[in-house]
Amino acid sequence: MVMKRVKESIIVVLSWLCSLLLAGSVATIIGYLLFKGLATINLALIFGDTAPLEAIFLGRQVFNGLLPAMVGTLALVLLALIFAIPLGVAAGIYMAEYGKGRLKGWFSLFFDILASIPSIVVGLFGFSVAVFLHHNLSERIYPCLLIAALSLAFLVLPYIIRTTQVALESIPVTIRQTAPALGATKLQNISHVLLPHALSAMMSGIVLAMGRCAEDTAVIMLTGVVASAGMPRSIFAGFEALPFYIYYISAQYSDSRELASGYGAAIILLIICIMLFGLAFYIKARFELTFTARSGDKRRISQRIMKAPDRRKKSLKVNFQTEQSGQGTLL
Amino acid sequence: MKTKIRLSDISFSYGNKLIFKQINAEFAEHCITAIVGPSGQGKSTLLTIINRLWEDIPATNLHGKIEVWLNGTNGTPQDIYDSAYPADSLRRKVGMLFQTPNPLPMSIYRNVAFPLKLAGIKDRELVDHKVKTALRQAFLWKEVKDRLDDNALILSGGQQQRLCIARALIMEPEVLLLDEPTSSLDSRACKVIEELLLTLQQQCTIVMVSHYLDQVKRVADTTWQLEDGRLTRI
Amino acid sequence: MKTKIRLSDISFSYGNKLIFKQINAEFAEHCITAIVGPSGQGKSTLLTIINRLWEDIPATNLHGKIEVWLNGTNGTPQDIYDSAYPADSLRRKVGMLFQTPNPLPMSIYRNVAFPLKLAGIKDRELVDHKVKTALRQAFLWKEVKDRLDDNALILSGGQQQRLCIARALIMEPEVLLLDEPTSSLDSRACKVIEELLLTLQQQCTIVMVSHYLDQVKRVADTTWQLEDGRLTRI
Amino acid sequence: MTRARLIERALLLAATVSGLSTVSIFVFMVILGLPILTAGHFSELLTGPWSPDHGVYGIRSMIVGSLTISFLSLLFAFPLSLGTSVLIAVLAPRGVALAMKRLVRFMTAIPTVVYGFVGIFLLVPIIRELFVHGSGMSILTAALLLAILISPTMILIFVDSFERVPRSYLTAVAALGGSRIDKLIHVILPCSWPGIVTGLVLALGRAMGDTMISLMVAGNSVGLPQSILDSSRTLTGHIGLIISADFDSLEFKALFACGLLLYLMTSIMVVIIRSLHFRAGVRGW
Amino acid sequence: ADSLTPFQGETGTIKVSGGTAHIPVMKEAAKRIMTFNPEIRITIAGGGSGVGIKQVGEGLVDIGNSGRKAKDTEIAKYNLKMCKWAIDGVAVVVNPRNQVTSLTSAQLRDIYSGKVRNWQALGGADKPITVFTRDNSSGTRAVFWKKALAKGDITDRAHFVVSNGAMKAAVSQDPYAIGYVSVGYIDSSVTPMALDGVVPTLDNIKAGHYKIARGLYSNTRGEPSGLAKKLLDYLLSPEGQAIVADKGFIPVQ
Ligand SMILES: Nc1ncnc2c1ncn2[C@@H]1O[C@H](COP(=O)(O)OP(=O)(O)OP(=O)(O)O)[C@@H](O)[C@H]1O
Ligand SMILES: Nc1ncnc2c1ncn2[C@@H]1O[C@H](COP(=O)(O)OP(=O)(O)OP(=O)(O)O)[C@@H](O)[C@H]1O
Ligand SMILES: [Mg+2]
Ligand SMILES: [Mg+2]
Repeated sequence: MVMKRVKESIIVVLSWLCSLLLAGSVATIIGYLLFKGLATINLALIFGDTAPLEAIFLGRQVFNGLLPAMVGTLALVLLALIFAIPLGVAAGIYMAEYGKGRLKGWFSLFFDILASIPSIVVGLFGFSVAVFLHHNLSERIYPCLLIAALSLAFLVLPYIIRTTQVALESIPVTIRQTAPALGATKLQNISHVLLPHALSAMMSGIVLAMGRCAEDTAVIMLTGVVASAGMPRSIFAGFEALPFYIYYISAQYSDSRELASGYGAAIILLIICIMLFGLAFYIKARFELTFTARSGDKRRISQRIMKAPDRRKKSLKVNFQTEQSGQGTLL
Repeated sequence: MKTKIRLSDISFSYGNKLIFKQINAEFAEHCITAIVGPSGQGKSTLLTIINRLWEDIPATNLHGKIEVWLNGTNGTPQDIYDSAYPADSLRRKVGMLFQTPNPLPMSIYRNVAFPLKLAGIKDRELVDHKVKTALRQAFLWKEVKDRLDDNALILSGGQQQRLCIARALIMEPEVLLLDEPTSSLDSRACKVIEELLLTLQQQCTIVMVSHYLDQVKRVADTTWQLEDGRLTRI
Repeated sequence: MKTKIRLSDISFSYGNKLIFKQINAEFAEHCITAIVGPSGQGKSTLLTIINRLWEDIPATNLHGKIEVWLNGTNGTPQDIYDSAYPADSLRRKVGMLFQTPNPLPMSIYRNVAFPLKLAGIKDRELVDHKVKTALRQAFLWKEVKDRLDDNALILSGGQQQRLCIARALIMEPEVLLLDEPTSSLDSRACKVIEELLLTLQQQCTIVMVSHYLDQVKRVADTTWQLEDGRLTRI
Repeated sequence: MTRARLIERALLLAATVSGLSTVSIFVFMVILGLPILTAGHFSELLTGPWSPDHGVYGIRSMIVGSLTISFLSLLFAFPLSLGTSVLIAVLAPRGVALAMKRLVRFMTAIPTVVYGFVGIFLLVPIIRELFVHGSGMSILTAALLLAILISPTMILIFVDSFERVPRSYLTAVAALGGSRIDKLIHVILPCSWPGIVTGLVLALGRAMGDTMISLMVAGNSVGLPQSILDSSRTLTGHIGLIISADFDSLEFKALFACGLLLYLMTSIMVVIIRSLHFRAGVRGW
Repeated sequence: ADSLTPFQGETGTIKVSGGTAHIPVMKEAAKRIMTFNPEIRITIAGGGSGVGIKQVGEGLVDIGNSGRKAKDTEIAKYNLKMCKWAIDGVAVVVNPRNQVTSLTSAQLRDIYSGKVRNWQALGGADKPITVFTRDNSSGTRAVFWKKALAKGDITDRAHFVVSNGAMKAAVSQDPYAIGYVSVGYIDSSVTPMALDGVVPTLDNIKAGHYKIARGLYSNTRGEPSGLAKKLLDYLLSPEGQAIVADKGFIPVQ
């Protein structure tokens, strides 16, 4: 027994150590970044030598500032989502509501594979397609904002499909059957009840996809990001982006001022990504609240369990569990 | 008494689990028919067979024939599993109420008006009028008339159940299927709904599943017992 | 009759919901004590108080004192909430059986031997012998002796429940807490277990929660009623 | 055709397009890599050294680099993640567990390039000073950073699968006099092995698929690494570097072989996870 | 701003990619042009000389920079026109903390071929040498390989970096590193090595004493036209050449 106690204490200590180590390393990374970069965060970091108001309202060019990279990232994210959302949501609806049998199995396998392909391979694909089209279709096609956005869209497509699918599939049967029982067609059920119900869960998937787009470097590195381009103006041109800027600076800063701007850019990108992820979790948390409220809040459900005659207890409890685990798989 | 619904040789299975074996039954018009039986015997399933709601569940199997004598068809019954007969029109004539109230997450008004929206009825005044009538019939009008725009989810359990009844009534269904309509309610709310059922009897044919034998005694005209996949009249 | 367990002034709450208010009771040694009462009154909770199993649930609160007269302590009772007294030794002396059988996802043999493993008993032969004895006591040996290595989860409900009894018995507990031990069983399995309880009485003190008054009548020596947070002997 | 059918068709089309993109990436890699795959260089490609000056385009070192870096990072990250998930799911008081969980979620939001950036300026000099050997840009450096990158993936999956272990099992152990650790060892870990394997495989995929960290801190040399303090190049990093080569050259075509290899490796991982879940599903977990 | 007047009233985009040595000059020129006339867009990407030649040849960019002369095959295939606007030396650099500041060509070759692996053999600290090099598409590498290493082998233990800037950053970070960069990039963070006694200063290069030198070229497909031509003209104008000198290269005019 003593041996056992000792063993147990060792496990406890080790697990605390692991956590501390992990937390410590993250704290070190963030702390280092803030320590080095916080001082550089100011308007000049973003707007360079140009006056902020002129840059924003008069479209004056910004040199030595992060604005073009930030706007480039923004444009990239928006454009990528414009492609990915309709396609992904439609495919997700298909998977949840129409797909069956073997076809659904194949699709599901393909989406899983797509989700797992390294981003640089997606980038390589985008690049090769651009070059291929340049040779065979039009001289005007070359790696550019459009190609980068399309490649990113492929990268985040499986996320959107999956969250849509899971969001729809985890709607409880009671809600799923409400509208059909009132004479709704399948399509009416989807558009009037299921989609509105799943919307917030889908939103959190979309926000996560946004984070992915904002963060990814490998794809855009091959598909049209450039070191210097100014504010993005055309989707058929090269563009700047924050993550690439950070990479570029880390590789070839020429003086300490440039390096410092790299730290600044890293902090800004970090803040953007954290805000996006925070948003996703906020949406998800709200979704969980309304979700449980919709299917009868927890108290009511437990009362139901208590009131119900013996045999039923089990099944009700099980239902409740599966409802919850449905949410668990979301993120 | 005229027959409203006839089940002939119905067999049904979930996957390879047989729930009914060749059951036959007739439910009379403007009557309240109660279905009783132990848990898990398929009472809820039986109801979903009458409005075809089981069709969305994968790996289900049905054999047999169900006829419903719908109004305005000169006494010829409608085979509801006729492939030319769409499920949604059937379900507008055969309303259903679930064991747990299931209002949609929208306002009280929009909940009740929802079936009209599905049917494509847009005339504002007509809708207003129908909503009001349905809520009156469900004995809910007084309690909610000042807060029609509130979210339906904040209503109490009994109110929600009556809301769902109003929602089912607004399409003027000929048949109403009720799955343990009072199981989640306290005894007072329960009374209100029982009374409501007795008045509804005038307009529609009611088939209801119930656990509570005293309730069945109070309201039902005929009672069927479901056990071991067989349905017998008692 | 000697007292085995004494509850003095026990109050208990989940969060700010008070379940018991100052209850007092004594359960006699080698007797079967039944606890009855409506659902949701705290019968299961009462059992978990005796073996401290509630301690894992967040936001719970207990006041009062529970004493158990353990063997080999010369008649001085043990305060089970004494901070020096570890919960796991208590739980080895106070076995518990849940309403739904809860075998662990391992083989039948390993399930029964599990408490020995926890206690650090490794002697293969001893373990074999104890497992066999426990299964015999639980009237399960015959049914499972040829498939001790099968997963316990494939046993039927009644067998699982008896397996759990065997598992509880293997530590030779002085007290056995049973939470509606027959509620998920059919009447035949139920009989077997009731008989088992009557034989177990010789070895341990049994406290059991039951819904079925006829069962209580058949097996219990004393009955307590739990209602509105109060425990009264009937 | 009715509107309903039309819409169903459109949805099917969307799913098909998405599914086909998976296939088309594969097909593209094969077609474009074909010259080097068929030029009789196939075995040479997988086992030869990388030396474009001599017309040899083997990606052996990159394969070794990818494998060592990703497995080493897994080796660091697995105990770390397991320990942390145990703390979150079993040992820690609620407050701490919640805080740790938040931290882990927060970690998933840190962009890879930020890890790389900090790695260059913080970790590389430390490694260089600590181990006198080499430049500090090494397999070890990349693996350490990657370990931090992939830990949250693993932890979230581990914790999730720990929390899915039915409560009744835990109560059973407690009622039999088991401690928290007994629950962990005898029930939680054995029950969540599919989750643990899933977490491991996903994390391995993440490590293998990551480009920026190895590109930035692994040194990218093309030699076969002799020790973990040697610099090395991964398949992903190789693509990132050589992408600037002349795209009619064999040198460039070899990239598609890398892409194909990465594609196949991650697909195999997906298949493993799926079959695991399938089996686990049958067993009722 | 006389040199900028040709850009008056123009609109359009010029896409530039290729040699990384060119980037500082290009960026400065772009900044001035775009400030003068915001309707003009100039995007600048790196990649290396090989990329520059290839991309301009394929028509992916308007101007492809290279730090070496295009090969005859390339010129023939794409009808390239080269415009040389600066002269640049490639200097061997080490970390300022390194005591070794002078090498012979033979020693350099031994270091790069991996024969000499420790600074001690060269009179430095007892530390292993970290060799940095560039990938094959680099013009700097091409010149260095041809003129400094006499096309000798480069050890496969060498670390790879993607640009001149990255080379400088890497060497300035690592006290035991050796690498090579375009002289335009040299500042106090790295120490240029004297090679066979000759220090890679601009004067030595101009005078021809320091041999590892090359032109910086901007290539176009066919005769330059439109905005691209104006950009090249600007680089050759007095203002452009001043930028060249300012960034540490040798003007051609
Ligand atoms: N979707 C389903 N898939 C498979 N089996 C099902 C499904 N729904 C119900 N069953 C099974 O069919 C049987 C009948 O279920 P049903 O819900 O109709 O019973 P019930 O008589 O209404 O019971 P209760 O009184 O508990 O509501 C049960 O054994 C149940 O396990
Ligand atoms: N973990 C918990 N947290 C909060 N409240 C709880 C918890 N467990 C039980 N309760 C509440 O405590 C009360 C007593 O529960 P308990 O399970 O002890 O009742 P019971 O008498 O055993 O009922 P039953 O006969 O239905 O099993 C119930 O109202 C229940 O809602
Ligand atoms: Mg039912
Ligand atoms: Mg209980």
